[in-house]
Amino acid sequence: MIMNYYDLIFYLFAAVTLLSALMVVTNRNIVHSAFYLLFTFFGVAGLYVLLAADFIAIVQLIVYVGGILILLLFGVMLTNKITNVEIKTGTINLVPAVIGVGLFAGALLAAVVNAPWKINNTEQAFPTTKILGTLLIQEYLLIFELLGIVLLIALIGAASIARK
Amino acid sequence: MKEYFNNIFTALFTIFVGMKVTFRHLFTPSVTIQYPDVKLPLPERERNRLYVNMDDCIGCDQCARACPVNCIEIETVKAIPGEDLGKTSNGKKKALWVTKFTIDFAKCCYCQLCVFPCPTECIYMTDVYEFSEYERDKLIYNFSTLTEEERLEKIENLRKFNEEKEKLKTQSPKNE
Amino acid sequence: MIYDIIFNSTGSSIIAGLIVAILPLFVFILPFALFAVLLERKIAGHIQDRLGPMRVGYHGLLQTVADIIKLIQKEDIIARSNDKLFFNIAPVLTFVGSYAAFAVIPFSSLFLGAKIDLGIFYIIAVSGLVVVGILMAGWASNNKYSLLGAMRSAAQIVSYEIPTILVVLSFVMLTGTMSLYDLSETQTSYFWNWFILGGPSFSIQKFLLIPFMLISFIIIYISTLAEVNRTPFDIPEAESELVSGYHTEYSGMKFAMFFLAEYANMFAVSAIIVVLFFGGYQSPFGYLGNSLGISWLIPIEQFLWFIFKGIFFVFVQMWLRWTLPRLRVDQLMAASWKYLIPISFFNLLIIGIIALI
Amino acid sequence: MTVGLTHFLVVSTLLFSMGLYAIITRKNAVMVLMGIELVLNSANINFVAFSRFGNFGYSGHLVALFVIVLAAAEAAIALAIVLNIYKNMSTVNVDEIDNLRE
Amino acid sequence: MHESTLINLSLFILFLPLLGFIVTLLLGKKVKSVYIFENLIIIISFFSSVYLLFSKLTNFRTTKITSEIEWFSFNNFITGSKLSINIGLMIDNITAIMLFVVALISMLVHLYSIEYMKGDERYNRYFAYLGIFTFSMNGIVLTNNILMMYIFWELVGLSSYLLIGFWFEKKSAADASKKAFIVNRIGDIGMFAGILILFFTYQTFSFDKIFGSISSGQLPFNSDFWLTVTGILLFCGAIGKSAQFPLHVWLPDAMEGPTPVSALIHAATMVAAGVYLVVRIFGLLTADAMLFIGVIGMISAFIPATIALTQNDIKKVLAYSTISQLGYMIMALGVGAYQFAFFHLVTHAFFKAALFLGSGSVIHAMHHEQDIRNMGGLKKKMPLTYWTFVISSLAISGIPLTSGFLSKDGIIASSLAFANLTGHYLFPIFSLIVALLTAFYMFRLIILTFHGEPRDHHKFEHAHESPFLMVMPLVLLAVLSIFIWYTPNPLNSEQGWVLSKWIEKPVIHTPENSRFDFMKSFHNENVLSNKSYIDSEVYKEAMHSAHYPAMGLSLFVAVLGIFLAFAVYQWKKINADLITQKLKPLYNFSYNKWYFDEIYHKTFVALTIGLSKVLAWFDAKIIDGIVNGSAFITKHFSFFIGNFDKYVVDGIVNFTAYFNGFAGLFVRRIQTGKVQSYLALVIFSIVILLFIFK
Repeated sequence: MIMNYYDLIFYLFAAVTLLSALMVVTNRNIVHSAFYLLFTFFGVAGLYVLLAADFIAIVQLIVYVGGILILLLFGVMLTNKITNVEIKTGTINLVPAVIGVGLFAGALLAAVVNAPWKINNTEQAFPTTKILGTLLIQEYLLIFELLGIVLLIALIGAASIARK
Repeated sequence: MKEYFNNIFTALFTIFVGMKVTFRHLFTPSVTIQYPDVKLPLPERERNRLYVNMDDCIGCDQCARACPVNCIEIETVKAIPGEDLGKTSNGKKKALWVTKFTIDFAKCCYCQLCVFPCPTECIYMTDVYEFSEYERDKLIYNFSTLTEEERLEKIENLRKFNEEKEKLKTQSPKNE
Repeated sequence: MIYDIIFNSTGSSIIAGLIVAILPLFVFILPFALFAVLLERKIAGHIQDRLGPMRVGYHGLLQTVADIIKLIQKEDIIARSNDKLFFNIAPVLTFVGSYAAFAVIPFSSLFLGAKIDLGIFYIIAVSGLVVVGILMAGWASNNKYSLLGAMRSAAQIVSYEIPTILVVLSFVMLTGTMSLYDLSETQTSYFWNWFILGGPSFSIQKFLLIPFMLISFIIIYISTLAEVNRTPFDIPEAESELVSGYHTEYSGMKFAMFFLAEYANMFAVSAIIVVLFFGGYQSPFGYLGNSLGISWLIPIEQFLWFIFKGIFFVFVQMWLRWTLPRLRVDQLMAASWKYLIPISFFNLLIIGIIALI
Repeated sequence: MTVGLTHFLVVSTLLFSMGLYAIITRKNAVMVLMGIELVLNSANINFVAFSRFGNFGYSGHLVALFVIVLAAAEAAIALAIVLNIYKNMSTVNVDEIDNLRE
Repeated sequence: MHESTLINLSLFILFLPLLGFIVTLLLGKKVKSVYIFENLIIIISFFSSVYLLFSKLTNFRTTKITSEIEWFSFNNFITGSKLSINIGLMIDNITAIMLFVVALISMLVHLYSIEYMKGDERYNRYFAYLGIFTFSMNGIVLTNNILMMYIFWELVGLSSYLLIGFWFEKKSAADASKKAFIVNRIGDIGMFAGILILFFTYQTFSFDKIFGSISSGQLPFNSDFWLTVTGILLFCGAIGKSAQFPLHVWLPDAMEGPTPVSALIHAATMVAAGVYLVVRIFGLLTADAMLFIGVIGMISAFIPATIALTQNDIKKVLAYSTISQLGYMIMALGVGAYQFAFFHLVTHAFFKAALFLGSGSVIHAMHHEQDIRNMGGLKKKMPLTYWTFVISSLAISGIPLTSGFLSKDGIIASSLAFANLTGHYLFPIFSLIVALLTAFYMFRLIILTFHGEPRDHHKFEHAHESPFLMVMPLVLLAVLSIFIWYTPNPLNSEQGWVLSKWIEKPVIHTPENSRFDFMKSFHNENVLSNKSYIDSEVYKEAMHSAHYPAMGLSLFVAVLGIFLAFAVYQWKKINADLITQKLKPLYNFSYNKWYFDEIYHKTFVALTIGLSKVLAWFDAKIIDGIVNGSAFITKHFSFFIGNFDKYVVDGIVNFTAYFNGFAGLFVRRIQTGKVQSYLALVIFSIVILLFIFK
């Protein structure tokens, strides 16, 4: 067999991710972009699963799909006068962006492909939840607590900014 | 604070009360009747489709006259002497051929006014109420027992009899 | 595990995987939806002192089959100004969201799609797809009422997810596992091991837990009820205000998909509640198979018990539907943010403390 | 050639570039936000990939987790700001909001 | 039951009162009934601590449970080493018992206060303060390191400040709270210095690690002397907190606080903290330090006992008796009777709490009359208060069948044994004198308060037995003052479970040559065993031979004291006034508390004021003169600089500005105010940089 299932699934997810991301950035309709973002997030979650990061994958789904995407959609729907399905948005800086980002992507790709990565291809323990939880309240405790505070502040801040 | 917990308590309590009520109704026998299979017994004086018992009808036309919407149409032909039409059930002698007796149920308003004048009580309400039709013409019910040929024959008979009678009349003054 | 059985018999991982993926749909969701729709109509009828459908089949048993056939035959209407692509994707997405949840629901110790470690977390994650699907449907319909319904629905689901997650979190703290299979296995054999009665350990902890478990149960039942948009939380599809909300414009098979998704969701949340509080597929009184010595009977019994418990909670959902009037939007939000969330926070705190003892 | 680290990195690089493209070119502020989300996602893929193929243990997972959490906070605040901007200027097009110029 | 469960439970007990404090303080003004929450919390914490004590003494009697986490750490980049500051909890039997005592007394005081403080305008805040007091005391008890102990130590100081000055409208209360706070700080400076020496030497705060290092021969500055100094410095904290001899002046004044607070401070929390500290650091005390501690304890036991003889305020008498009893404990620690000291701490906690709450009950009944000269005859009106008061007084006087006898007799016996072993005979003599005085003034108090005829009839008419919530703690505490809870044999406490099983035996870690002889010999026999010197033959023998004489003598002096008290005040056989007249100087000396406050005022305070006057003069004349002179020079110098600035520097600056402005005409085109354009520029720059530095 030339290609095993792992590779096949990887290419599938990569294609979903990249194609929908392309749709996100090129589509002129914002709502379409937002909906395409769903597939991007989904594809990325799939990639996480392929990288044996089940917990991160599910957190990605919960936070991005269940939270951020909805927020974005609400944002779109609240900041436009919805009279029609077509909500167009213009573009600026098209030419410099294409050139600049193209060059940048090329340089990065060259760097990524040619870099001599030291690969350690040992299998990791798969259910990662317990390990992550232990790490989170031992080595990363301070960061964990700080994040809690950051979230709280963000909550209060967002509420107060939006109410103003 | 007190109000807060009161709210919680009231909410839960009332929900459970409501659920109790609906749960009781789940087991009360339902009021629905399975109509075509089960029918409600009709009241004694219900007014539904009319029926005419032609054996008793003497063709007096009183019902047609009583009808407020003119849905009854009656045509009678006099019987010529010698023809025995028989008697009605209450002993009256019939003297007319009822050549046509139609009731248009599309018009009928089920007021029962036609029933009372009938001297022989031959027209009355039945308990039949399911007689819907796809065409309106089919709602015109014909109760006459005579076929079309017989009807024509009776009319012809009468005409002939009348002619003969006329003839006799015109002849007899000459005789006097 | 069902996957192993099929894999052993067919030898192909693809076929086994496909079968396992499709099995719940045909073995369970479709029949369940058929049954549940009928059940709903029957319950509605009986609660209102009527009979419900009686004509098609014995006591109307085939009524929903007839309905489905009608829906399949119907014309698939797409209005001119609909957003066609998303209009078509939305019902699928909604259905996928509720269908994917069935991958981890343990119907019995044998019939379980995937024994993943994060079962309940996964269900919460994929149910996010339903929200997006609903929003998509509401948007693509290009209809004021639909959009309004969709946005209400999204706001409602997002805010009621929080108490659900908090209650689930208290379980994670208590048991240290998120796997639905493990949770079911923990509450084994008899009903006093169920978490609604304090869990399997027999200690002071068990008795301390009971009132808080009861509170958890009420909270999660209310919030899941809201998450599946059932009365009294059905403002997204309020017939009398929004003409059925986000699926107003849908007809035919797509409408059927929304319908199917709704009923699948109802069972999914009931299944979560059953697994968390009522022992999952475990029988409350021990197994017939054990006493008879027939080992293959046990999974079947477990399956039946699970279905029975699940359908019981679906029944309660229906019962509530015909008991309670619909909430207003502000009442809905107040119920979540002012009542359920603080209470569930305290509950979480107390259960955590109890778990420490 | 089986799928390895490089594949994931290529995917994330492309995703990153697309996100950057969206940030630069789109007028609508919400679209800019979407671009930022894409960039964050690509960074997360990198973290997890390095965690899987490198010698970092599970730190990559955790960093990804933190990034996701921060992304949530960021999205909430940014959308609040966008809403506020919309309220004040009745537009969310980034190129029209250049009060800072003066 | 697992060890981590105990740790979790102790954390729960520790932080529960803090929760109560926060909630009660935040909601106190709005929700009138929030004090119920605070009481509930204390009751829960009491039951938790009972559970903890029970499981510790049954399941983990011989293990010491420690749990430690890294609080924060410093990386030293130069040497590459890492310094971590750890905090943690330690639960041994002493901790568990102490926790139980604190929780019990705290709970009873809470319940008692519900009635006692009824109608106070800051009712809820009072309970909040009680909560944080309990929290900080729990922290002291539970900690395993001296840093955390110091933190909670200061918290105890703070909360005592808040509670003593609770009625801050009264100037005397505000002054008393300030005095308590400042006097405590003086002791704390010593303690802090001791902590710094320890940390400098061992780079750790943990008791266990410090003891381990000392055992392995590592000493501060490599000398026994500094170890002694460290011990004495740490003991300074105890001097302040436990109101020992030079710093005891705050405690009588602290009676300005509400009476239940006095009970809490005196019985279980604040003053006990000092003794508890010495118990904790007992392992590092050298012979010299112990001698110092013993002498301080002896003096502190004696002086207040003499003062208490003449005081007329019911609470002040009890306050001085507290200092005296604490002096006993400290002295017991000084003579190496570690177990008796702790035992006395526990028993004293119960009967002293009973005494204070009883006096509170009397004060409550008499409508806040505190002068015993205006009382009398209350026996009939308040029988329960009276009998509990009598039982507690018998306990504090050391009459057999009470808990006080067990612990006090042990202390006298061990001081006698110590004297036999080392020749310091002042300790037993003074302890006997103090025992005599104690019995005398306690029964003087009882007779004047409860017996005889009422002296203030108006208040007597209105007096009544206190309500249930106030009497219940009294009865409970009086019951706990009976011997049966501690030992089956009312005459020999050493056979009881408390001493033989529960309280851990002391282990001395100091080097051989800096110990007393009787501690030395035993350790040489069993270097590796963890046995204590009190198991050594020498010490056992000395204790045995000291036991019966000590018992007889102490019983004799106690009975004598009581008899004298009855003789003077009840039967009037000896005329008190006559003696007063004859010993006028001595009486005045005692009545005015040995003039300590006056001495301090004349010496330290006057010295400080004088010094500050000198400094003020120095500041006004010399420093200001220098400042003015330099200002004159600066002024003239600055004129010169100003001109230089105006022409040379400004010229350069103006030129630069002109040049920049000119250049800016070109560059300003790039600044569009559009973020995205900037970003595009950034990308371009990065790409260029990438190609340059590839």
